[in-house]
Amino acid sequence: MKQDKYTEKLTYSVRSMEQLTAAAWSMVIECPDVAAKAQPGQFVNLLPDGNFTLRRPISICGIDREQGTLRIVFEVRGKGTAALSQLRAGDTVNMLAPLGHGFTLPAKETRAILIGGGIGTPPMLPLAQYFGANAVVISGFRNQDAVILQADFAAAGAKTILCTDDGSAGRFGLVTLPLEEEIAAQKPGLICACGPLPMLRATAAIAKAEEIPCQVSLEERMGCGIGACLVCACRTVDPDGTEQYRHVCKNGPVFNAEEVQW
Amino acid sequence: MKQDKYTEKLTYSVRSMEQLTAAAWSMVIECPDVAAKAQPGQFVNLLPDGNFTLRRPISICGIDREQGTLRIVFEVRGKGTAALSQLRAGDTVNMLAPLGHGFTLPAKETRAILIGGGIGTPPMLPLAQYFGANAVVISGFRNQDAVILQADFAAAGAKTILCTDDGSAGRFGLVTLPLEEEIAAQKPGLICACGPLPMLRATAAIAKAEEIPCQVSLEERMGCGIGACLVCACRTVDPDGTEQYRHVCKNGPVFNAEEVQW
Amino acid sequence: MADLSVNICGIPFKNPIIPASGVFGYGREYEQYYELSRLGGIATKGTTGTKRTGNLPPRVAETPMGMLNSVGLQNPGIDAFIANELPHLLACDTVILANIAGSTAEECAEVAAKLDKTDVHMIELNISCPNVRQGGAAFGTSCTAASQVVAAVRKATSKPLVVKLSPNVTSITEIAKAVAAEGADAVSLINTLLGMRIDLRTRRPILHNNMGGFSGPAIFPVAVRMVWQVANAVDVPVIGMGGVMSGEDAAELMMAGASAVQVGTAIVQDPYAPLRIIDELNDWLDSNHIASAAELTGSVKPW
Amino acid sequence: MADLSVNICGIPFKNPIIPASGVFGYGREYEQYYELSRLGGIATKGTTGTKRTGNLPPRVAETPMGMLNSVGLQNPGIDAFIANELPHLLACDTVILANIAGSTAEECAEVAAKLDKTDVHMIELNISCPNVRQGGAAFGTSCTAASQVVAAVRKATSKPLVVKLSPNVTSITEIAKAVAAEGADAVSLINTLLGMRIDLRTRRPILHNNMGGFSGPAIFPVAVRMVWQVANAVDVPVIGMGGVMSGEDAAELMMAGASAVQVGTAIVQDPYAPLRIIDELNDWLDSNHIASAAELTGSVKPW
Ligand SMILES: Cc1cc2nc3c(=O)[nH]c(=O)nc-3n(C[C@H](O)[C@H](O)[C@H](O)COP(=O)(O)OP(=O)(O)OC[C@H]3O[C@@H](n4cnc5c(N)ncnc54)[C@H](O)[C@@H]3O)c2cc1C
Ligand SMILES: Cc1cc2nc3c(=O)[nH]c(=O)nc-3n(C[C@H](O)[C@H](O)[C@H](O)COP(=O)(O)OP(=O)(O)OC[C@H]3O[C@@H](n4cnc5c(N)ncnc54)[C@H](O)[C@@H]3O)c2cc1C
Ligand SMILES: Cc1cc2nc3c(=O)[nH]c(=O)nc-3n(C[C@H](O)[C@H](O)[C@H](O)COP(=O)(O)O)c2cc1C
Ligand SMILES: Cc1cc2nc3c(=O)[nH]c(=O)nc-3n(C[C@H](O)[C@H](O)[C@H](O)COP(=O)(O)O)c2cc1C
Ligand code: FES
Ligand code: FES
Repeated sequence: MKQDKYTEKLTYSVRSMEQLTAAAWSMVIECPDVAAKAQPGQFVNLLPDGNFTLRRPISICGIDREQGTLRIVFEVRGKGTAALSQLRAGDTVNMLAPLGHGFTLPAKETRAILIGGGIGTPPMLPLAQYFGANAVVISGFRNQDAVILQADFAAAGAKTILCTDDGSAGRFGLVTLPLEEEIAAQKPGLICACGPLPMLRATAAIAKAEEIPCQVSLEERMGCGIGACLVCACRTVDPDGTEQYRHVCKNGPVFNAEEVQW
Repeated sequence: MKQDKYTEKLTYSVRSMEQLTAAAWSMVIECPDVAAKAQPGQFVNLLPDGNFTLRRPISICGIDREQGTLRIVFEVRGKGTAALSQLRAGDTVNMLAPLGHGFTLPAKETRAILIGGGIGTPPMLPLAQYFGANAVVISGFRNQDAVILQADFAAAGAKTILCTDDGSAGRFGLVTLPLEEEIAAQKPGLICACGPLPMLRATAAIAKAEEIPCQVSLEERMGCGIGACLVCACRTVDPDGTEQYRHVCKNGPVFNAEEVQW
Repeated sequence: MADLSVNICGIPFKNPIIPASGVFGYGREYEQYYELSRLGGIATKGTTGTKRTGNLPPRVAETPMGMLNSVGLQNPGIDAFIANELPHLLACDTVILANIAGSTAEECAEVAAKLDKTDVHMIELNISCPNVRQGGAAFGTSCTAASQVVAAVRKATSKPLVVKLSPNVTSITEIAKAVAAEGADAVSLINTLLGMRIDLRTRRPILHNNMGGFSGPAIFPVAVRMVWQVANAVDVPVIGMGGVMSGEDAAELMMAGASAVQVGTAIVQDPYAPLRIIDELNDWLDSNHIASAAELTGSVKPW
Repeated sequence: MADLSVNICGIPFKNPIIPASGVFGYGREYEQYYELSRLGGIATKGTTGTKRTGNLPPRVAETPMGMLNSVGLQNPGIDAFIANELPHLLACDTVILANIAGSTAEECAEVAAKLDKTDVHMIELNISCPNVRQGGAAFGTSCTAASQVVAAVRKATSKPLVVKLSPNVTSITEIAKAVAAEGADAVSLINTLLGMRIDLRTRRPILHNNMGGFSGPAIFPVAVRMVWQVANAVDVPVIGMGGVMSGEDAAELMMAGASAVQVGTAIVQDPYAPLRIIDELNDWLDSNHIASAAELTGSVKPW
């Protein structure tokens, strides 16, 4: 990595690196200045070493202000995340963070249902830690081999419900079934969700029908990550019904479900 | 480095790496198959790690058939040689070798004057080892800080004459003065030279005037390094006077001085 | 410390490094990182006569040492720009180049006329925008259309007019000559090449627009070539851009003929890129004992 | 093991990977590394009517993920090619595409006529060569000149005729349609972009020719875009190339519309590149349960 005074500002140390599944990695980054400001739902934008033009956005999965660290959990999808998965404790990483607009949190006492699908589960962890025993975390994965973070959710004191597409771990099927059961059991004050678009769409539809406030964390391919280049567009509707493009990196990644043009 | 069966064929281990001066490095590469065939004057073509499109040609400075190793000595000039200078013992390097047409050597008993300028000195070492006490090695450098390989030449049993442009080590001035003195003292059967073009031109002129066979190792920017892409052109003259382009990577890098259109 | 100042069309720049249109928004997002007054200038996001929402996402793809974008000129329209963005920009103590575009020559002229009444320093007319009258081919790809739009805009403003050229043409020198003949005070180049990438898994183009603008280090050799060709073909100053990532790249474009250099993709990657490039240019000049950046312009010695 | 065979203009290829013209010479240098029969085909170094010595060195420069070359069509002339190189190539059990060029339509036709009498499988006419009659602009940059040279060559041979297009044009589809109308049996693209680099220390262009042909991974998105545009504009098969470094890149160009893929710069970097790319393409097809490479051609689903 080039070492001039500007690049130094974005250069941080990897505190630890742990492989969670065949594809998923957990990285803890030493970044006191970032940890001090970071909020649940925000993301970091990492420039892998090698010939990459664009940074890779990854949600924040843990904020430790005392240790001055952030934790991220990511899955190897392509070349960029593959390069990031090569990093080890002591290596440096080029990171722009914290970025974006996170979750807007009501009182800790609110009953909150947190829904994560696949690699969308990591941003739910800081929320589970916030709501503690008032949180129900429903996570869905392809199969047993892809399951991550269940012990962390339990440690946060949340009720955890695990689903897999093939029933190889936890309940068989989609997260929307337990969601409806939990709503029926006791209507929550908030639903938060992150994961594949169909899952978010279904969750938003249920929340709307039940008139429960719902916040979703969206993904879009990004450039600058700070709201200037306008590539990360997402179609939204204003309360008055006018459609417009807002930007996942700045106006989001967390949006109120009603804002989103599904 | 990508690891498929084809890349493996070109992947070798660095046995050792030594810094000779502020800019110059000496690398020993484990490559029994290459060492078995390599000839003095040939070169290796190295693909540095990172986003490089072209390989970097470096002359062979040592051939150890018993150890199965080659030695190269190179100076950091730009990004490619800078990347190569980061390699350490145990690292791997992508190398196509041995390449090119080397020196055509008369009997070991021939009195040979070997002239190296700056980073043109390394290919003279295998020649000095071949001719031993019959060799006179005249090396020229910018200044004391750039001097390399003098102990190696001496260890080969050659008479060594060192010149620097500023007189900070050895004799003050160009290599052509000692060359003329040595010729005057005893006419050699061969002159070999590698270094900056003006030095080669002057050497070739002296050799021609004195009617001494002269072989020069030329440099040109390269692509494939094996004679197919035709980018490394060098103007030559056939004995019948017709000019044509030949190719440094295949017809050279060593040419008879009379072949070259100076 | 070399003298980094340059002068283009009578406008003094502190240094020749200018964030390119479209990657810097209206500068606001970058103020959290540094003071905009450190920049040579700022080329603002392309502005049209009325608000544009832009293209459907995905709007970005990565390529080897480059990127594609298909933002589609999303912008709030010229009135909102003048009302909400320009006052703040003009208070930033740097040269503001208002980048404009339109689907007709009249739209471009109307936008320019509105800017003419402001204190903006320069107008940069992007002629890569599809010309609706001529069946959607960009103004910048035919000499006739280019001349026509520049003539219309020239009438609408007495501000220094920079015309930004498209590289997707057989002969960029012909276009450059045509716009200079119509009164362009300077030209800037290159805008993005046209590229495409496909997602192998879904077999869909990565960009929803199928094709998009290709920028970044990959295109640098095309930028050097076109800046050199254009600087030798016209008498007006050239602002160079395309793949500049370092101070040395900036020096290379200046040697090729550029009086100043815009930086796009480098900023998408790293918000500090322009400051780093200014420092690197200064260091390079110092270590080569060159007193002034302006000396570099056009100093290449062709064979 | 997927079925890699493809068929272009009635000629069967074992696999769709073909070393591109200019990087493979006449194949001899590569025989020390592997048997040429493993290749889908070989496009030979561009051959002209008479011997050409080529341009002064330096003839090569590196760029970010790319390279420039200015070899200048150094070749021994068509007679020497037919006498000394072709017999050996034809004994290699792979499809031989004889790449030809010339400064006039007559020269190209004459070269084609000589090849017509040989057993070469296909002729690839490079129309990026400067046309001396039209003031040095390449044949490939105007529809008229392109039509004229293709018409002349078409008359001279009944061999399958592939016309290789230049990317340095405003509309490559217009040129493709023009050459298809004159009887080209296929088109191949892209030839090199035009680029330039400058040595900052000497302030000289790195290439003695000042400008040169720009190839390599950097240009891949332009190749994908142009292959897609041309495949949608003409009915003849398209042979794609430009920056292909991996089996996935080859698959992407095929999805964009290519029936086969040529590989240039990758071979300059690594003699084994074509074999690696064949293997990677096969592996990619297998792991995506695609039975045949030919299925990929044009399978992109645009938005
Ligand atoms: C706000 C946000 C938060 C995210 N949080 C996480 C997380 O916590 N854990 C995790 O594993 N992944 C997360 N992702 C997805 C992650 O960014 C992509 O998987 C990653 O960029 C893929 O890069 P690659 O180089 O491996 O893939 P490649 O396909 O090689 O990437 C090529 C390009 O495509 C972009 N790209 C590809 N897929 C995506 C995608 N799904 N979203 C955005 N850009 C993409 C890359 O950024 C890059 O520009 C998040 C994405 C966003 C937008
Ligand atoms: C046959 C031959 C033998 C050589 N032997 C040695 C040696 O033993 N020790 C040594 O230190 N150097 C040697 N060189 C020079 C060495 O190849 C260059 O210094 C090196 O390629 C520079 O690469 P770079 O990335 O550091 O420089 P950059 O300038 O960043 O390189 C950019 C491009 O220019 C080319 N290039 C730059 N300078 C040269 C040059 N002088 N010759 C050829 N290509 C160049 C590079 O290969 C690359 O393509 C030899 C060159 C040749 C042709
Ligand atoms: C995301 C993005 C948006 C752009 N928007 C505009 C624009 O609105 N107007 C314009 O003239 N150029 C626009 N450009 C082109 C750049 O200003 C610049 O000409 C081009 O990117 C080449 O420079 P670079 O390689 O340094 O990025 C845009 C480029 C990018 C990457
Ligand atoms: C060194 C070199 C020489 C070339 N010579 C020729 C040639 O003689 N005829 C031709 O049609 N194309 C020639 N080309 C162009 C290539 O065939 C190919 O079109 C181009 O390089 C793009 O592919 P690539 O990016 O895979 O290299 C040459 C390319 C290179 C790099
Ligand atoms: S990524 Fe640049 S605006 Fe969102
Ligand atoms: S480098 Fe390719 S022919 Fe010499």
